[in-house]
Amino acid sequence: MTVDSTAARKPRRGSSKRAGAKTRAAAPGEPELVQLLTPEGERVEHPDYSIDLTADELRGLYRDMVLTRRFDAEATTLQRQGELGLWASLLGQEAAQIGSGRATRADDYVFPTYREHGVAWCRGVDPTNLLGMFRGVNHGGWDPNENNFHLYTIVIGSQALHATGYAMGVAKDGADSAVIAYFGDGASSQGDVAEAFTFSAVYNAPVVFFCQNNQWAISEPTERQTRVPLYQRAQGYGFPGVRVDGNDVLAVLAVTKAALERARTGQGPMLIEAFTYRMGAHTTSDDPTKYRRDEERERWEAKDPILRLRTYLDREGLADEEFFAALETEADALAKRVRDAVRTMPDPDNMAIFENIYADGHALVDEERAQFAAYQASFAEESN
Amino acid sequence: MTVDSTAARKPRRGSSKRAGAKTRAAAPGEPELVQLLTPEGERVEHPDYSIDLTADELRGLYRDMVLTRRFDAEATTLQRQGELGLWASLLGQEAAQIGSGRATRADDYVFPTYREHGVAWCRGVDPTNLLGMFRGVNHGGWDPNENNFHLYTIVIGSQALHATGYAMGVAKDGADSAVIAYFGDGASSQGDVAEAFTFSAVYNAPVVFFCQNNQWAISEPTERQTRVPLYQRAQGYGFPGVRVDGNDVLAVLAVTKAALERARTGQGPMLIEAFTYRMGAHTTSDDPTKYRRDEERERWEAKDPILRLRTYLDREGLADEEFFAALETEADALAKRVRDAVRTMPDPDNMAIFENIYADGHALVDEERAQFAAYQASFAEESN
Amino acid sequence: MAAEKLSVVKAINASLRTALENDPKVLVMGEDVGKLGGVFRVTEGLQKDFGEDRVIDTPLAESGIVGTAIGLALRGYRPVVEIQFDGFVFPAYDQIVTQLAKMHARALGKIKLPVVIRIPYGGAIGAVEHHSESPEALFAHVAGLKVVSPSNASDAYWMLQQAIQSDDPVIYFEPKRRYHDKSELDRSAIPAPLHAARTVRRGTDLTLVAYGPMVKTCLEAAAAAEEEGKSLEVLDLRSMSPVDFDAIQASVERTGRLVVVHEAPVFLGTGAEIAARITERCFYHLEAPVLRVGGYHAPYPPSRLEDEYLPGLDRVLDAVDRALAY
Amino acid sequence: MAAEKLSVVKAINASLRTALENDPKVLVMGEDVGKLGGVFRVTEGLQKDFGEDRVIDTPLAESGIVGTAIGLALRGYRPVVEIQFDGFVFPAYDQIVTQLAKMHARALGKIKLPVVIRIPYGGAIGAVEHHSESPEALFAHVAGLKVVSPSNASDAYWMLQQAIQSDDPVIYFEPKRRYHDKSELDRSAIPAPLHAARTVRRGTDLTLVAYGPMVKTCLEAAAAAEEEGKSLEVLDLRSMSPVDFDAIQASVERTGRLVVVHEAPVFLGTGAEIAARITERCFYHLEAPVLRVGGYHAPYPPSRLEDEYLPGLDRVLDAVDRALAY
Ligand SMILES: Cc1ncc(C[n+]2csc(CCOP(=O)(O)OP(=O)(O)O)c2C)c(N)n1
Ligand SMILES: Cc1ncc(C[n+]2csc(CCOP(=O)(O)OP(=O)(O)O)c2C)c(N)n1
Ligand SMILES: [Mg+2]
Ligand SMILES: [Mg+2]
Repeated sequence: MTVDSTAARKPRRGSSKRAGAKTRAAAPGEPELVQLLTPEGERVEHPDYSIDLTADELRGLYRDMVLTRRFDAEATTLQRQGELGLWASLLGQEAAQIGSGRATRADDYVFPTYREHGVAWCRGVDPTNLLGMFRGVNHGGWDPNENNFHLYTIVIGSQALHATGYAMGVAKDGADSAVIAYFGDGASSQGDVAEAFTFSAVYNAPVVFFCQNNQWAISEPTERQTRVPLYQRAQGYGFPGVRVDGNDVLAVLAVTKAALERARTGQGPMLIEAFTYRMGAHTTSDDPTKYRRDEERERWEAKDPILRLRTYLDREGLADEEFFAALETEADALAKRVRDAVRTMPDPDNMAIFENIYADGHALVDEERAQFAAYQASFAEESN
Repeated sequence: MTVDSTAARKPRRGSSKRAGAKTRAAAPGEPELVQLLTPEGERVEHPDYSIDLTADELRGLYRDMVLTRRFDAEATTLQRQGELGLWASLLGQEAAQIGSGRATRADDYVFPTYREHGVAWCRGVDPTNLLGMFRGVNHGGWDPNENNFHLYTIVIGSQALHATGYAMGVAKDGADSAVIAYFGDGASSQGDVAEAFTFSAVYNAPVVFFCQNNQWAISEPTERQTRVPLYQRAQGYGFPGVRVDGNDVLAVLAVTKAALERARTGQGPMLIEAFTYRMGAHTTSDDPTKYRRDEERERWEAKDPILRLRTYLDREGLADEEFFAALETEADALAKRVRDAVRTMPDPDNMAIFENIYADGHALVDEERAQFAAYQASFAEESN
Repeated sequence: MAAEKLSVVKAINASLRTALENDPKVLVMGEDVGKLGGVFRVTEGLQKDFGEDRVIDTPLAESGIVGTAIGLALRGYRPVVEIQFDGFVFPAYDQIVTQLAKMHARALGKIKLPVVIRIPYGGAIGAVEHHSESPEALFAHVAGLKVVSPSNASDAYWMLQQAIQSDDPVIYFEPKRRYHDKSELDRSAIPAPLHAARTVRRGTDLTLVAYGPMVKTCLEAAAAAEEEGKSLEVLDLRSMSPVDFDAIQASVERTGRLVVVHEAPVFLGTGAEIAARITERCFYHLEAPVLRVGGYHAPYPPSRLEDEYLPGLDRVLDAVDRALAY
Repeated sequence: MAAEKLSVVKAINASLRTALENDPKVLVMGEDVGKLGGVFRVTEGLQKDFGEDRVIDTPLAESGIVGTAIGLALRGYRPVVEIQFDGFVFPAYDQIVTQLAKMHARALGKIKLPVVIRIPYGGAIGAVEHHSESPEALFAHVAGLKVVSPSNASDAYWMLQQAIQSDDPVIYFEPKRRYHDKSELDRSAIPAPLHAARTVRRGTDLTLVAYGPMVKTCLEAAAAAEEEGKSLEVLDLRSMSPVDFDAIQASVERTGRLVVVHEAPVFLGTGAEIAARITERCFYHLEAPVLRVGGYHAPYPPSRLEDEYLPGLDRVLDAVDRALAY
């Protein structure tokens, strides 16, 4: 397929090329991949997407990624220890999530899948809040409107439509916020995602579709979902798509910022395919040795999102040992806080079964609640 | 959006340009439209699609279109007279249907919507068979395997997946047949159609998606479904799409033949957007004056598919008065036959409610059938 | 304002108009609801008066319609969605049962989903396949949804007002074969609670429970039975989730017999739940088993058979006779 | 071949293997059914032995899976579809109820739809949302579908054989919490008819009817009740559409009391239909109303509450006591 360089159609903003930075062109036949930091930690420029960050900002992104990875690892451990029923690790996707999450503004709204722990972090959701559903004490349960971060959605693809509807509402309100919908490469096959593309295009809704192509949908490689690069899906619906190096936090940040800005300024939806890799299992229930080879993982480890920013920071002298040491301490503290919080997380009250089913009440729920209470009480009596 | 000339990627077969025939280029900014016969009845050439038909074949296409339109008009009349509950007229879409229908081979399989009366005609389905569901005596009821013409599907878009699955089966069988799925511009928004695109691309299924863009989905113009030309939808799924003049029977025939051939030879799916116009109401229940203006219809009447072939036949002297007179007689006879058949079409037996629900039987159906029979019999007794 | 006489279609239209006027957050969305005013003209004139921004023609994709309505509700809107016909709601079924019904609970009550889904339902209009179904049980079984159906113009108006004002998702089934039946609407009345059943005819020998299109049928049956000296009480259920079991119980405790009537298939239809629960509640009052009259375990038949398939006067009276024979 | 002892998972795997071996038209398709062998390993090893052409990893789209399975069936194949979890069947609901269920009737019997849809269902496995639901009533209400659920390895094997051989669409619900329970499978046995209930324990005082995961719970309840001197009969229903009412009736005519148990919500669950119909059939035999034990009218709760939500031994015995108290 011819590669349609949709990026070229976006408004170009003043690019601030760094002296000496290279511009990488896509290898012939390969789809273009927006990259600002090579796997080797080398800073390159892209004609359409540029970014100029202070050392502070760069260290901030690094910190976000490190803490997110640490939190994620702790959650995996907690699952192994039986404190969580399940965990869906984001290992390897930190750049895709932190880069895009940090591109959002407080008034933007985020619709995640079940794996966006890094985005949640950027939105200010307390990590321990994410663990309730994986522990089995609730189905999410944080207040989505507190951080404009919607609940995790497990049924694949549904949230793309919620995001689109929300964005239609934003446009109706005349607000200049934007909405971002996360989904995976597997999700791209769901009819709901296609319908979200249609609705968002027809209503020119301010929504960014952020597809983390981590190469796998459980055991199925992306070729089971598409035979052309996923970012190309967008153009047939009438809006641009772009593939970004999902392990390059700078590129993800730049591209997502541009897409959100585009949405904000009435230019409608855009699809970002963040090309990345799920370095761990699909979830703690999964066994990737059944379907993929270690070499693949090793190849991707060389592109590790955290390492490459570390190399760049080191090379450019943008952070010192003190910074890294402090960060290590902070990560330990975070891990401990999460561990303690989970271990002391109370089980829900039994009566919670009957709560929050309806906002305005329901006679049958009332009846069943009363029966249940009486039934429970009968045991209390017996044991008296 | 840049127009991706997908047609250029299709295998070119030996083109047999007629001396003096012009080649039309799309006006700048307008999507390319494959055309072999202008609205003025002028024969033009297209670099990718050519066709060479004998006078006999051309007259055959003309006959198909005239008889289909006549049958369709008769059905509309029968609805007005109360003989049918509803009719969905194909008026204006004869070229799209006859051109594509005549492109199919006997061993190909067709999955229609509810409006493909012209395709049914080409497949050899007796027109009167189509009327059962509109009269309310059955829900279709012809044997799909008799003419490889599936039942009409009313719920929008579903059949695109059936066609894809069928095509996957064809490929598994190693047969060189192809499958064609019809749907409308409105249907393009349904998730099922998108999923059909995904499945067909991933499995490289021999299926042609034939979208009749008749500009309207009941009262909604195509802009309510997409903001770019529909044929472009295909490329994001990894297969070519092409827009053809849906009122040009020659172009439709040429393009559909090429697409079916492509499918047959293992090159996978293709999307054809036949750009046409629903000249009548959506169905006999509809009132288009509520939502569209007469001028639009008049503009399209100038592109009438039958008229333009007639002009061409006349100009080139490919048919004589005798032919047209005989065709008129044949059309009258067809109309009469349909009229008589409908009027004498028996109501189904009441017990048919309980038939064909299951192939292997079902205890509850047996019970209800028996109760119903006894209940019916109780009236017979009473009236004795 | 004095009572006026109008059709169910006009009452729903008036109710939508009132809602659009009273609350700028109310939206109407669906296929062909704009210029056309919907295939049944329920939304006639609304887009003209409230604009394309509030009365929204959507792409042809039901999952998309409900999914975006959810998103709009999350943003603070109150979408009233039209599904064109009963048989076309299923592409949206996942969004309805998995998202719309459960999101309030998922958020521990922190978000609300005030979405109304209007569905014209039921048969007897001579239509082709998919245009005559009664799928209400498939929604009533699902916690998180409320399911109602008016049987006359006044309820059509008021119940829709209440549904739109409710912070819960409500599936609002419109009895399409009664769309053009006229009855009194008093816009100044204080409406009955949305989920309360209403006694529409008093009787002593047997209770008939129906909702939507079958209420009229049951009233006709009761009138016919009266001529034979049988006194039937008729309850208009109005709500299939929750069901007003107290009202049914109170009636059955007096009459001792119950027949439930709906167009939907009997097997696992609303009548099954009513029979099971009322039998439990009224075990010593029932002089006959609860009988049910409804559709058969068969796809809705071609229209030339629908009179046989649908419960009519005779089938209702047959069940009444059988119940009275115990 | 002698009887062997194996788990439900292994029995289903063996049954698929047998079907793939015996009939080249049989296909297995779904998400992750290939190399991974499905998330529960039900299809383990099948792709390796039968190839990617017969054991097909599909795109992540349930409507697409069922829709293409229908197309494959039209072409003469017999697809066995896996839906990964109960809560993920709804995107395919439209294709199942509108197309799969009705196409045979639509064609006046001229085409057949031998499609099996396997769905692991039910709770008690400590899973996150959407992984523990029991939606069987939503399929049993729909004419054109058959709905079954095995409770042990032998039925798992044989009922799947029969489902695949059936020319009708069958929804085959797999009791996921019993996946690893082992029992005897005699491959040379002559299986009971697919839709016949089976008496799994004889008793005289009350009949317990259950299916799938609840059969074991009911057997445990019956054993516990025996110690208190109560003799409970337990019926494994096996099929929710059609229901073997004759078998239930025969039992209730002897015991006079009936309790129906399922994980699915009680309101409009399978138990409602059984209660309604058996009350009608056994009005003079029933000494107590038919009682039902099941899920509440609530979304399936977070797993730390599932023990309270699900019917367990105590709740079954509580209902038994209440029924016996009449
Ligand atoms: C509708 C639906 N079908 C199936 C599943 C089971 N499932 C959970 S995650 C997953 C794979 C998702 O892959 P992808 O979209 O690429 O996201 P990733 O897990 O890689 O982040 C599947 C099949 C589901 N959650 N929802
Ligand atoms: C799922 C579904 N939703 C709604 C309808 C009602 N409906 C019937 S035809 C139609 C418009 C179809 O438009 P298009 O796909 O362009 O086909 P056309 O009628 O123009 O041939 C609609 C909305 C339906 N049949 N199925
Ligand atoms: Mg993935
Ligand atoms: Mg159209």
